[in-house]
Amino acid sequence: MTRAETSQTSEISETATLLVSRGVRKRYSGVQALRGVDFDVHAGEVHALVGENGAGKSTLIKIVSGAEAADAGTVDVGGRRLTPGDTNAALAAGIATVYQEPQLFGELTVAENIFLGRELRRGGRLIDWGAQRARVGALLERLGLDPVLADVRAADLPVAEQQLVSIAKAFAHDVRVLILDEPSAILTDQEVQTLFRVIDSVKAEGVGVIYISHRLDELVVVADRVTVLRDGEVVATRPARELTVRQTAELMTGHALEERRVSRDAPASDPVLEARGLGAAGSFHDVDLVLNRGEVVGLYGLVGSGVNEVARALYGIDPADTGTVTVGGRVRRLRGTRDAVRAGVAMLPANRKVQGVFASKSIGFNISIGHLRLLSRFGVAMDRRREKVVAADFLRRIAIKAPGVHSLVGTLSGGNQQKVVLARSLVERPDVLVLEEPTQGVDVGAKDEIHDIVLSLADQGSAVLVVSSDLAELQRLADRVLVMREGRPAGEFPRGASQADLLSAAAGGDDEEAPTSLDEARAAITEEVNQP
Amino acid sequence: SKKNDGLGGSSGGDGPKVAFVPKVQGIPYFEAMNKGGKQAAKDLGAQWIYKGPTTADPGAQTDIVKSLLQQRVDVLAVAPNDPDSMPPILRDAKDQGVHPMTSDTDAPNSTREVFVNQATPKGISKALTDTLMKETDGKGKYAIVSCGQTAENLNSWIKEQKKYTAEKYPDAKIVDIVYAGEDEAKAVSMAKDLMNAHPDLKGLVGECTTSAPGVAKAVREAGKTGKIATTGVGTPKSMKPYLEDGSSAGAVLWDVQALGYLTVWAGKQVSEGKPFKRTNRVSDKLPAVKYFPERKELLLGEPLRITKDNADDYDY
Amino acid sequence: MTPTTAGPGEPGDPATAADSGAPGDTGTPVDTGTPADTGAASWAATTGTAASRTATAPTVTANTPAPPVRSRPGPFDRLGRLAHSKRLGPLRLVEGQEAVLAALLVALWLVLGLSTDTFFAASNLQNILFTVAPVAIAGIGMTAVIVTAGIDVSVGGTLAVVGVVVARLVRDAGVGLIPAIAVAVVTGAALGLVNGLLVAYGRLHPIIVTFGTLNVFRFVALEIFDSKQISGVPGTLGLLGGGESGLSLGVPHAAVLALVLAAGAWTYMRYVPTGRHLYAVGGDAVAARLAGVRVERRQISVYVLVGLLVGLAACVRIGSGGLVGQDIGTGFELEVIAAVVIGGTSILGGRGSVVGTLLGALLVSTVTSAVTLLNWQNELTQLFIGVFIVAAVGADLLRERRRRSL
Amino acid sequence: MTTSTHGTPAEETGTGTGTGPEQGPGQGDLKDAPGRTSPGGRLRRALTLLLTERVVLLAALLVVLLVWMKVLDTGGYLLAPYDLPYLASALETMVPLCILGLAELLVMVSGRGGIDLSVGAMVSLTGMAFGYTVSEWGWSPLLAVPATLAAGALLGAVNGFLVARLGFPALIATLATYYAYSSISLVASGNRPVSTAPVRDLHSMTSRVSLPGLPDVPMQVFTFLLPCAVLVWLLVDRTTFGRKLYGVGTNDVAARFADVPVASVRLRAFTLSGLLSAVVAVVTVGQFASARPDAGTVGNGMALPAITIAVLGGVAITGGIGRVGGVVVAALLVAWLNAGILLAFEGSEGSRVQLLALGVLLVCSALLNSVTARRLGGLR
Ligand SMILES: Nc1ncnc2c1ncn2[C@@H]1O[C@H](COP(=O)(O)OP(=O)(O)OP(=O)(O)O)[C@@H](O)[C@H]1O
Ligand SMILES: Nc1ncnc2c1ncn2[C@@H]1O[C@H](COP(=O)(O)OP(=O)(O)OP(=O)(O)O)[C@@H](O)[C@H]1O
Ligand SMILES: [Mg+2]
Ligand SMILES: [Mg+2]
Repeated sequence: MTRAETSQTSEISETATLLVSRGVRKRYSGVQALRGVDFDVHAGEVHALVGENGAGKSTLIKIVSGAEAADAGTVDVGGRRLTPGDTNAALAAGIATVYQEPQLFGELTVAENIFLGRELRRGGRLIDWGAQRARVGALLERLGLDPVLADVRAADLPVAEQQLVSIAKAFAHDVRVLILDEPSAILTDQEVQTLFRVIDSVKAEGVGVIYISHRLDELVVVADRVTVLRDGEVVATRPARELTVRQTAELMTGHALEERRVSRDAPASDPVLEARGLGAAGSFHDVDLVLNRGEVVGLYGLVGSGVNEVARALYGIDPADTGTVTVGGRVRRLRGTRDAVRAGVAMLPANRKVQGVFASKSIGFNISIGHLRLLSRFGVAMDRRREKVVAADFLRRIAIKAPGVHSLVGTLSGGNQQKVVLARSLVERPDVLVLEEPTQGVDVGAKDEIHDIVLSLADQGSAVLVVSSDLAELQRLADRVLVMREGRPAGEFPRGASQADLLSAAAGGDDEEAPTSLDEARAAITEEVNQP
Repeated sequence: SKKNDGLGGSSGGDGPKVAFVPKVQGIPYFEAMNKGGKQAAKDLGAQWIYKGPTTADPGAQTDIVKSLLQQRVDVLAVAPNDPDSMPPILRDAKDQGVHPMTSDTDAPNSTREVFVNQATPKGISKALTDTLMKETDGKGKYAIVSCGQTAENLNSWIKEQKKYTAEKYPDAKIVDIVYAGEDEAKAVSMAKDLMNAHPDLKGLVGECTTSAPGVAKAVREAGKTGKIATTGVGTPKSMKPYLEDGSSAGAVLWDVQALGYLTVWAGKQVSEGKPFKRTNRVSDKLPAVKYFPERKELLLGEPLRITKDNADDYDY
Repeated sequence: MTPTTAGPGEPGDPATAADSGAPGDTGTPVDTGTPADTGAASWAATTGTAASRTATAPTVTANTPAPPVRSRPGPFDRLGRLAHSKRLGPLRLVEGQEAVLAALLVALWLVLGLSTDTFFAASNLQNILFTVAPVAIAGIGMTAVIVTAGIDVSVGGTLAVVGVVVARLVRDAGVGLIPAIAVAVVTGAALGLVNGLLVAYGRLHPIIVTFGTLNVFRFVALEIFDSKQISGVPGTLGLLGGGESGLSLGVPHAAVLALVLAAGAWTYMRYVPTGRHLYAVGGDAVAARLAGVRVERRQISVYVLVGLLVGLAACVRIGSGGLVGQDIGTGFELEVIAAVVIGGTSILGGRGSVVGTLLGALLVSTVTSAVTLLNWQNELTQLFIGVFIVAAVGADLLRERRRRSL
Repeated sequence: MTTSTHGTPAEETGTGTGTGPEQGPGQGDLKDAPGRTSPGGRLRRALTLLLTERVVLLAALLVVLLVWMKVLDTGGYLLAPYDLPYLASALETMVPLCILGLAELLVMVSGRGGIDLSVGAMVSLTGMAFGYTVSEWGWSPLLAVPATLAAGALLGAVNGFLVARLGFPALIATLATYYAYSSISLVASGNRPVSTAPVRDLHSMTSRVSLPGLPDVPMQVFTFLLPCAVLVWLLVDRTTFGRKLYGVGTNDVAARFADVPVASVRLRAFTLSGLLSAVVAVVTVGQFASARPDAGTVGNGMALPAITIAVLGGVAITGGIGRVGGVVVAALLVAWLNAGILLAFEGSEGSRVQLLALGVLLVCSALLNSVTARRLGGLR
């Protein structure tokens, strides 16, 4: 249905076209991931690729970068056809890819990581450490990183910095086509801004950029053209200026967006969880926090503000050193997850892949693993019948798209994986639910569904704490937003507070920051989405 | 070719099937027994089966014994790696009408009908000690490089050596016993350790066929030939180079082929229900073989002292 | 504040990036001229002003430091400190586990030197060095294998095959030193190639492959032995053996060979690109492939390397001739793997160095020799080896844990 | 519409709301095999299962082995009949191998490079403990067996403590205890096996039992192997501990977030491995009527064969994957193959060919699974 549009746009300027892919098809066992995709990138443009989870975005770029071989179709760069499934051919053609997960090698230094596979050599054979370090220093600075990091083991870096380093890696070589697959998922706004500046600068050099993101607001700022994928097919390729966020979302999901405005009455003061003077050496201190029955509380802060640590402390993963936590009227010592679970606290961790899923196991396994006492007889023998009933029930209730409870979680799309992990934290209907980045890397459709689940849980009387770097998400979900800065509480805002308020509280109130382009884009989008 | 159509994979003509299970295949010692056994089977009219494991492991030996019982052999002779673990399976053999025997190493508490012994522990330890003491004038410190830590026969020889040395050579002393496994390289290195640990060491004994050449090699490599005397239980061919250059004063063994020969002969006797006499004439080459009814033991004779003069007489 | 950061700004602070968009900064403004600028009822319209879009970073070629920013300490300061505390000098020889092992060895040697008169005797040191050589030589290759997240438990089988082939050649065919070593190396490498191909193209877990080939190689060796042991092997390879001809200036050639090979491997794994790639393959083979590392080639090369080195180790083992028995190499795989893991190479891949392996091998043979020197009951040797493994690795774990909690 | 040639669109949207019949774990890759209900499809499915599932492949190989051996037998190519009594007696060898394979299963499934090199040394040491309690202290076996099992659990717990609590890599920890335990066993016994009358009487534990219509089967199959196999199967497949074990082995960070006590699960896996080693010690002492200080370490030792059996049975060294059925079938296959080879070759050739056969079996079965899994699809 949309072929016509696609071919129209692709004929705009063949001369400036860097990369052309035609009729790309790819089938994984049982899943047709791509069904004949035509896609191209011009020099000096940012071509955004959007679509729901599992639409085939990553598959397409894997084929372009040679990480996978297509079943059919071609990829040409600068008029030359690429050998399918050959990463080296793609690299040689100037395609640099930043994959969805940081692909760093912990034991190698940052500099080595950046030059891995294409080392600078001295005397033809040995690695030229000095030259590498010099080049890396400049690259790191450009991405807002300290050049000293060049000699640090990658394993010693936090994830966000690892992501930046893997972006730096893409810039290290002569790049003609730069592919960024959800680079921003784990970056803060500031880091995203830096990234955008760098993207702008390479664009100016004539590099073509493929940009994948679920944060549609970013596209407003960065994209020149947008291609929407749905179920492995291109449904539209249009200049970014011709598309509104709302239209994009509707193209992605294939149906009109419903009215989504949350209006909740602020719940009555009925504390379920009360934390007083909570502190942990090196990460946060003097944190007071009250969660009321039926309330959704947002917790917002920049990198290093300690919000994630507070969340983890409430779940007993990294226990607090000082302070008291009262849950359900009793003072609790949360020394481990066991204590937290006993007290009725559940948690959805931020990093789905590492902290959330058991990829090679079934959906049923993934849900029941957190509730073995409940789903067993005397805590010893598994009650397999009930286990199945519970899993099947969740499959239906929160609309996990999978053939059955025996499907392996690793074969599901990101959004559905996230729903499985969320299901695990909901099974015993916790009194307190702590959510860390609940919709990171999740498409708009699934995101709405997850938001609905969270709100309905609150309506049923649970207290929810949402730690999120997505301000729009906090605005929609939270009855109150607590902001932290440098390990300390830095303000509390009721529902309806503007993003600028939250951001300035988080970034430091002393000198007012000008709102960034991203902030402005967001504010505008929120307006737009809320007024159909 | 078809295998169960008569001969059953054995060599020799008709007559009783005599099977022998060595501790391990592929070492010259047991291969020499195999040779003697084959010869005997031909001479005496028996079928000879020789089947051994690839490692000196009681479990693997048991599996082989089971497959031989399945083959319905008439006589089953075993050189057990672990004497204590053989009785159960030998009892099974007896229950199935097979005549169990032991050869080379005994399983004392078993139902075996006869033990074909090569030499007594006393005889072996006496020969070893005397060979060494002749070189050291009956005095000085010496050490033993043994092999498997739990090898029953080696341990009994060592016990006798200690006793005999204390009685006969009061000025001599065993200062250390180390275990190198069946590994010649390790025996060499441990022997060197012993020489370093005891600068006044006068002699070394290699208790088995891998450590006997091992200790000699260590002495040769350390340049101590003539200063430290060695001996051990070794096969002629492997000892020959060391006997020739004097790094070994002589080895102690017995005629292994004759032992194989005797095993077949004894097997034929028991399968035909013939009793042993006090002294038996087996063949022209073998000396008169003594039988001890109280121990149900056939004794090949005195141990053989191998020197550079007679080493060439044997091809193993 | 990070002392090394030049310029007025604090490039490490992410806030820099946010602020640099403000008008009047010193960055080089570039008009991106993107279509978005002209949009009306479009994203550009909702984005606000064009000014915010054009506020961009320096151009690609300009290495100018980022513009000035406010001086609030940002999270990257902490990172800066982290950087200084954890910088890896590319030239540092020992680190982590290796340092612990070296300290433990020196302590052990001092104690042994003081409590016995003979530990530092030339003959004792020679013996230790010679005994450790085959394990060290094979261990060098094994380190490379384990760094790629592989393992080779077939080295005992390889040693047996090479041992019997070479022993028969020098005894029965009277082959000379150089051809014998060449045959050993080629045979070992060929067997390694079998492992390498199965691992790289069969995509089997190395432990499955090498458990399988261990058995097959042993079978092959036994068939070549042909129910005999090889006795009377001449000292053709004596140059590498434990006798007089294997010594120069009192140092065993085998140990020198091990040291030279280790130095070569160390240089390769540290300074040569393909050597560094071994760490990447072990860290994450898929990611390495995406980065352009030829994963299959690297995998094959390490198994060939270990086979080749086991071939050399076999030459050392049978060096001064004599007897080559059928159980040659039994348990060799465990000795070699022990040396490598005691030396701090991670069995999960991606971390390790041959220096640690040499020290690990040295520790085991020092302990073995010490028990005899001290005239302790010989059966205790293995107990002490076990205890020292726990001590060496435990000390490193403790150190690592303290480092993390700092 | 698409121009797809790959079946109907409904099939292609694999992650759609399928309502097909429930499938067992590990069969997820079959969910979209076309023509699920047609007879041809069923055949294809069976074939896929055979080629991608190790347990099924091994079971098929077992059948092939038995048929082939029977053919050789009737054709007169064997030295002796390959019959039921012989197969039954071969179970004696299979029992310790299988139980230790199960021990390795538990440890390997627990992940992070889990492996237990010390099982053989634990067999030696607990076997000596068993021998001493029975012979020197005169304990009744009713008391001595539980005491031995407790000793085994303790030795295993030492491994578990080093690995799970102190963070030693399993390979290093169990290598160290392998050395230590085998040394202690030799030193404590003065290198002497214990084979006194009370120990010899223990052989009755492993005598044969007659079954109507069947050959005599070694008693330890019923008294030790079956209980162990069933208990381990129940443990890993039907209990909460099993769930935790597979969870920890699959992703220990996620397990921690799911409130699974990771360290304690690993500790228990190693403890159970020690316990099973002690069971093998009891069986071995009974079978050989003597307690040997090197029972589990002599020759190649018991650890490498046990790991080989586990690996052949489809246990993944990377953790989280492995089934009891696979280990049991692998042990049966190896035991009966070895027994058959001894009848097929004259002289000592048979024991050499056993090595070749095991090696080829290991590599080829894994290769077949790996290649077909890539062809036919699967998670990896
Ligand atoms: N290795 C694989 N094996 C089997 N199926 C796969 C594999 N990789 C991707 N798929 C399937 O192919 C489809 C497209 O996946 P892809 O990763 O391209 O989606 P995506 O658009 O990048 O989603 P997300 O936004 O979640 O990253 C999905 O249904 C996914 O489950
Ligand atoms: N041990 C450390 N040494 C130095 N710097 C550290 C250390 N630990 C953390 N940091 C820095 O502080 C930051 C803390 O990040 P953390 O995730 O703990 O905070 P956060 O507010 O929860 O951030 P986010 O919400 O983005 O995840 C890291 O990104 C890193 O830059
Ligand atoms: Mg993706
Ligand atoms: Mg945060």
